[in-house]
Amino acid sequence: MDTLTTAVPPEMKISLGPLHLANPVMTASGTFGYGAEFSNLVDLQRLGALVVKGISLEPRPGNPPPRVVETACGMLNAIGLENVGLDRFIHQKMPFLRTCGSRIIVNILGDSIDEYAILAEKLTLVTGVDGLEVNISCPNVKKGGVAFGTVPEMAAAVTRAVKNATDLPVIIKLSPNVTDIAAMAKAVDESGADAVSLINTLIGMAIDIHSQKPKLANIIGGLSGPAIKPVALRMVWQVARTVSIPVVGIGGIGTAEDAIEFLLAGASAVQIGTANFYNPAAAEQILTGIEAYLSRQGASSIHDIIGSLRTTI
Amino acid sequence: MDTLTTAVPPEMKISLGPLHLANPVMTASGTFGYGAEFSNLVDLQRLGALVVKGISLEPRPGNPPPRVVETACGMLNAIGLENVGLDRFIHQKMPFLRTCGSRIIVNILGDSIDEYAILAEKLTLVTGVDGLEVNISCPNVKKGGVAFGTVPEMAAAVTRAVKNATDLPVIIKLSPNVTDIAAMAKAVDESGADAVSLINTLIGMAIDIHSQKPKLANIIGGLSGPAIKPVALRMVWQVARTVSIPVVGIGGIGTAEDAIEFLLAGASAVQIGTANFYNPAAAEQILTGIEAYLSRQGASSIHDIIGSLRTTI
Amino acid sequence: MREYQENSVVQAIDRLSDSFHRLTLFAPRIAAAARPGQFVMASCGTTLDPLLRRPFSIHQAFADGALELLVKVIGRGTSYLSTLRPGAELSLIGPLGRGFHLTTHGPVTLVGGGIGIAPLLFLASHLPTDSKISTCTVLLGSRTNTDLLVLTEEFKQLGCQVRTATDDGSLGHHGFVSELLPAALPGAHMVFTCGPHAMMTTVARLCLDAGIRCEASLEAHMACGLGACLGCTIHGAGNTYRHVCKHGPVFDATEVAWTP
Amino acid sequence: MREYQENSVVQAIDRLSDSFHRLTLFAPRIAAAARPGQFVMASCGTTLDPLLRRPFSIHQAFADGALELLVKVIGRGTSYLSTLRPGAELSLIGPLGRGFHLTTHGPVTLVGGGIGIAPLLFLASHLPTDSKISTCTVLLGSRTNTDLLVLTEEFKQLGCQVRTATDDGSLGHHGFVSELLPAALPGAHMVFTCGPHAMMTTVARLCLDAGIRCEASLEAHMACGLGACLGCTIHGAGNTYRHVCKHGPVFDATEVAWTP
Ligand SMILES: Cc1cc2nc3c(=O)[nH]c(=O)nc-3n(C[C@H](O)[C@H](O)[C@H](O)COP(=O)(O)OP(=O)(O)OC[C@H]3O[C@@H](n4cnc5c(N)ncnc54)[C@H](O)[C@@H]3O)c2cc1C
Ligand SMILES: Cc1cc2nc3c(=O)[nH]c(=O)nc-3n(C[C@H](O)[C@H](O)[C@H](O)COP(=O)(O)OP(=O)(O)OC[C@H]3O[C@@H](n4cnc5c(N)ncnc54)[C@H](O)[C@@H]3O)c2cc1C
Ligand SMILES: Cc1cc2nc3c(=O)[nH]c(=O)nc-3n(C[C@H](O)[C@H](O)[C@H](O)COP(=O)(O)O)c2cc1C
Ligand SMILES: Cc1cc2nc3c(=O)[nH]c(=O)nc-3n(C[C@H](O)[C@H](O)[C@H](O)COP(=O)(O)O)c2cc1C
Ligand code: FES
Ligand code: FES
Repeated sequence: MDTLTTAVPPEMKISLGPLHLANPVMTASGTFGYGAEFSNLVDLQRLGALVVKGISLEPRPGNPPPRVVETACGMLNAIGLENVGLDRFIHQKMPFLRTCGSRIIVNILGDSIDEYAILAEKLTLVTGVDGLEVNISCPNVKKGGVAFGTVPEMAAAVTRAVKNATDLPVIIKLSPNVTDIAAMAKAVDESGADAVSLINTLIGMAIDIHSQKPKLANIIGGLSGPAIKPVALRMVWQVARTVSIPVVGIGGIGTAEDAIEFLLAGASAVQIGTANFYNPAAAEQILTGIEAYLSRQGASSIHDIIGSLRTTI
Repeated sequence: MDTLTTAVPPEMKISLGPLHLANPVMTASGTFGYGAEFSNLVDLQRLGALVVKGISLEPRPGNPPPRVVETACGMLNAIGLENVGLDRFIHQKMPFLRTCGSRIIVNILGDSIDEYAILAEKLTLVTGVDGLEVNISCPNVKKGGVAFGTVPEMAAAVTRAVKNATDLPVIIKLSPNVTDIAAMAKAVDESGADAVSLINTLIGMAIDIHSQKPKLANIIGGLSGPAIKPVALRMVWQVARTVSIPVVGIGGIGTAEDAIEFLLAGASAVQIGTANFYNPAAAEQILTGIEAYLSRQGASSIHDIIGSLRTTI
Repeated sequence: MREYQENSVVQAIDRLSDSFHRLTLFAPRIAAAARPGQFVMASCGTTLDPLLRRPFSIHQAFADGALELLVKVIGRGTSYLSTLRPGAELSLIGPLGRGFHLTTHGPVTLVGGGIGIAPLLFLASHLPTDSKISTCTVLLGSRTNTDLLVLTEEFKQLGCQVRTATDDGSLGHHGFVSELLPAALPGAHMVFTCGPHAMMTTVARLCLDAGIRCEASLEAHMACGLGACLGCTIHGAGNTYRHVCKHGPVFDATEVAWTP
Repeated sequence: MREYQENSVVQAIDRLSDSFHRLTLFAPRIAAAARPGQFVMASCGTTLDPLLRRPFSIHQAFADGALELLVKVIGRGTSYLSTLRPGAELSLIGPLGRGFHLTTHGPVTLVGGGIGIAPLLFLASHLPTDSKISTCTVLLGSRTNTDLLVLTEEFKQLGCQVRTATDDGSLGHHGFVSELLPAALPGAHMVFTCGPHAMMTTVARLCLDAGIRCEASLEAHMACGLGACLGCTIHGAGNTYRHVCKHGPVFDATEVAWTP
C-alpha cells in the first residue's frame, strides 16, 4: 500500500446503461440550478454529469415563501417545483448547458403519464440532452408526483410511457417515502428503465414555536442533507441487491468518504445535492477524493469498488 | 406578555386515554434502560412516565457487536432487542421501578400475536405497571416486528390481541418505515388502542470505507436523534389529524423547543430518546422549558397548546 | 461579475455594542469584486451543524483586501461569528446578488434600521462623486443609542448628514426612523433603504407616493445564495415570485409587493 | 457509587507529543469519586454534530478537584478536545464503570500500549501501599519515543520500574511491549493491562497460561456510558455478551472471549 505505486490514474468511467460518463460524480436535480449558477465556482467539465432542475411542460411558479428551513444536519425545502417550463428551458438554458463540457441529464416531472411522455418526446429532439431523469417522487406538489412514486404499478406505467417516447437513456428517480423501496425499484427495472436513482427527499416538517405556525408555507417539505444519508445508503444497498440495472446513489453526500460508501453499497454513480449549497467545491473534492482512495487501495478502476461491500449476508 | 403575570404554575397533567400522567415528558424505550441507570443523574419523580427497554417473553442476547454508530446529528443502533426477558424483568427490575416515583410503562415485543398477548396478560398482574407500549416496529430482528408494523391489518390484529389480554392502558408504537403512516394509525385506533406513539427508528446503514464492511454487524440499524426530527414531526402531525386517540410524539427531541413543536402538531405527550445519551438532563430541562413557554404565552394549561398549530389547511 | 469561494482570515473583531460585532476579514478576491448592496454567504461553524451558510451584507470592502461584515447576534450562526478570534478562518462565497444602483445624480437619502445599516456604509462611501457627498442624508434608527454611536461617526466622516432615531429615545428622535423621512424627502433624487420589512414598507410607500425612486435591500432565508435552490422567494409586484439572492437583495421599490 | 453530570472547566492543556494531549480539568465532584480504571463521557463539541459523547479513561484525579485526561487525536471528537483552551467548559459524566481491583498483595505489573497508558498512571498512584510501590513494574509501548518520554518519568516518580518498547526502536525494546512481559511475569501477583486489543490478547494469554491474575481495560463504541443503550457489547467468555461501560471497562481476563 505504502510503496511507490504506478502513477497511472484509476479508470473512472462508468455507464448507466447506454449513458456513458467520464466519472461517477453528478450534481443532483434542484440543487445545481441550470448549471450556470455554479459556473464561477465549479469546473463544470469535471462533472460526470449535471442534472438540471426538474422541468415540467408549462412553467410553474412554485410555492409561496418561506420555502426553505434548516434542520439538524439537514434542510427542508418546499420549492413546489418552480421551473421555467420546457420551452424556456430549451431556449434559455440549453445553449449554456451545451457548451459547459459536461453530460446533461434533464430531470422531468409531470402531473399525468401523458405529460411525462410528451416531455420525453420533445427533449429527445433537443441537441445536447444526454439523458432523462424522471422525478416520480417529489413530495411538494399536491397532485401528480406523490402517487407515481409510491405505487409500483404507477411507477411502472410512467417508466414504460417515457421509454416508449424516447430513445434517450432513462433514469427513474425513486421516492424514499415508501414501505418497500426494493419493490418500487423492481417494478421500474422490469418496465425497461436504464437506471434508477435514489433517494429523493424524505417528507418532513418544522414548526416555529413563537408564531405557532409551520416554518414552511406549504406546511410539509422535503428533507435533504447529511441527516438522511443513513436512510439513503440503506435503500441504495437494498435496491442494488434487487435490480439488474445500474443504481445512482443520492442523499446526504458531502465528502468522498460519503460517496465511497454509496459505491461500496452498489451504486454505479452518485449525485451531490444539498452539499452544493454549503460547499460548492464538494463535487470536485469528491471526485478527487475517490481517485485518491482508489490509488490508496491499489485499485485500477472505479469498478473495483462498486458493490464490493463485504458482508456475510 | 411582559407584565407581572400570576405565579400560578401552568397545568401540566395529560391523559393518554385511561392513563393519567403528571406531565407530558416521558423517556423512550431502549434509551433509558430500566430507570436505575439514570437514577443518579435524573430526578425520576419528575418524569411524566418512564418507558422501559422492550421486554420479550424470553431473554434475548441481542446482536453481535458493533451495535452503535454515530451519524450526522444522529446514531444508528442494532441492539437486536437484547433484554432480560419477562421473568427477570419482573423480579430484578420492577422492585426499583416501583419505588422510583414515576409512572411505569412497559414496552413489549413479540415474534407472534400470541407472544404479545401473553406478555400483556402477565404484565397486567404485576404491581406498579401503569401501562403497556407495544413495539410493532423494531427493525432489528428479522422475524416478528417488521411485518406487524408495516401492514395495517397485522397491526390491528396485535392491537386487538393485546387489548383483549389486559385492562392496562395500551399504547401502540408505530414504525416510520411505511408509505402511509396515517393508515397504520387508523387501523390501530379502530382496533381499540388507547393511544399511539411514534416514531420508532428509521432504517439506515453506514459503511466503513477502510475495511469495506458495514459499521454495524447487523448491516442495517435504526436511525434516531435530531436528524430524524423533521420526519417524526410530519408523521405526528399527519396521525394527530387522522386518529381520535391521543398521540405521543417521539423522534429527535432534545430541547423544550423540539418538544413544543410536537405538542403544537398535536401530540399529547412526548418521549425523549437519544437525547438521554448525550444529555441526561434533557428530560428535566424539557419539562422546565415547556412550563416556562406556557407561562410566557400566558397559557394556564398544557392543553392550550396541544394541536394548536396555526395552518390554513 | 464573478463569485469566489474564498477562505478568509479574521483580522479583527470589534464589539461595537451589545448587539453589533464588526468582523474585519482578509478576503482579497471578494473585496476586489464587491459592490455596495452585495452580500456574502458565510460558513458559520466547522461542523455539519449548523449546516447552511448565512447571508451577510458587505459592510465595507477595501483595496487592501479587507472585507468588513457587521453582524448582529440573533441565533447560532451569528453567535458563532461573534466568537471568532483574529487568525481564524471563515469560508465565504461572494460577492453575490444585485447591489444598489450608483448612477443617481443629485441628493440621496439613506434610511437604515437596526442591522439594516450594514450595507449603507459601503454604499455611502461609493456614491458617485458627482452627486456631491454633502448631499447624502443618512437616517439611522435603532433600538437604543449604543448600537448607533460608532456608526453615526463613520457616516459623518464620509461627509453625510446624519439624523438618528431610537426606540427608547436615548438618541435623536424618539420613535421610528421612517418618521424622519418625510422631512428629508423634498429634494431627494433617490432613496436607499435597508432594515426591518415594516420600516422598508413605510419608506417605499412614502417614496412611491412622492414619485421618488427608491431601492430596498430585502431579506429571505437562503440555502445557496446563488440562484440555484429557488428558496429565497419574496412576493414581487404583479403576483410574481422574485428570488432575493439573484434578483436582489436590492430591489427597486416598484418590483416588490409590499403588502402580503 | 455515584455518577455526576458536571460542567468541568479546562485548567490546562499540554501537548505531550504529536499524538498525545493532556487535559487538566476542574471537575471536583467527579474527581472526588473517581477510582482507577473508571472513565468519563465527554461532550466533544458545542453543537449537535458530533452528537454523542466520547469515553475517556481517568488519567489522574486529585483531591483539589483536578481531573486529568490523556487524549490521543484520532477523529473529530478528539480533535475538538485538542483545541480547547484554559477557561473553556467541557461537560462530563462520570466517574463511570468498574475500575481495577486494588486489593492485590504483592508485586504487580502494568502493561500499557499507546493511549492505553492513560488509566495506568492513576492506577500506579493508587496501588495499595502494602504492596510496596517498589514492586510495581510498568511496561510501556508506543509507536515512537516522543509519545512516551514524559509519561515514563511520571511512572518513575511514583517509584515504578519502567521498561519501554517502541515500534520504531527509538526508545527501549524495538518491537511490541508484550514481548517484554515474559521476563517480567515471574513473581508478579497480578497484571493490569490497557492498550490495543491484539496486545491485550497476548498479555491475557501469557497471564492465563502462567496462572497469574490479569485485568484488562477494554474499548467499545458507546452511546451512553451508563448501561442504558446496550450498545457497547463485547464477546465475553462462555458465549455471552458483556457491556464495556457497565461490566467493565476493566474485565478480569477470564471474563473475555479473547478470540472472536
Ligand atoms: C441579503 C441579506 C443580507 C443580510 N445582511 C446582514 C448583515 O449585514 N448583518 C447581519 O447581522 N445580518 C444580516 N442578514 C441577516 C442574517 O443573515 C441572519 O441574521 C442570520 O442568517 C441569522 O443566522 P443565525 O444562525 O444566527 O440565526 P438562526 O435564527 O438560528 O438561523 C436559522 C436559519 O434561519 C436563517 N435566518 C434567520 N434570520 C434570517 C434573516 N433575517 N435573513 C435571512 N435568513 C435568516 C439563517 O440563515 C438560518 O438558515 C442578512 C440577510 C440577508 C438575506
Ligand atoms: C472505556 C474507554 C476509555 C478510553 N480512554 C481513552 C483515553 O483515555 N484517551 C483516549 O485518547 N482515548 C480513549 N478511548 C478511546 C476514545 O474514546 C476514542 O478515541 C474517541 O471516542 C474517538 O473519538 P473521535 O471523535 O476523535 O473519533 P471518530 O472516529 O470520529 O469517532 C466516531 C465514533 O466512534 C467512536 N470511537 C472511535 N474510536 C473509538 C474507540 N477507540 N473506543 C470507543 N469509541 C470509539 C467515537 O466515540 C464516536 O462515537 C477510550 C475508549 C473507551 C471505550
Ligand atoms: C432545494 C431542492 C430542490 C430540489 N428539486 C428537485 C427537483 O426539481 N427534482 C428532483 O428530482 N429532485 C429535487 N431535489 C432532490 C435532490 O435532487 C436530492 O434527491 C435530495 O436533495 C437528496 O440529496 P441530498 O441530501 O444530497 O440533497 C431537490 C432538493 C433540494 C434540496
Ligand atoms: C439504543 C436504542 C434502543 C432502542 N430500543 C427500543 C426498544 O427496545 N423498543 C422500542 O420500542 N424502541 C426502541 N428504541 C427507539 C426509541 O424508543 C425511539 O422511538 C427512537 O429512538 C426515536 O426517538 P429519538 O430520536 O428521540 O431517539 C431504541 C432506540 C435506541 C437509540
Ligand atoms: S438562496 Fe438559493 S436561490 Fe436564492
Ligand atoms: S454505552 Fe450504553 S450501555 Fe454501554
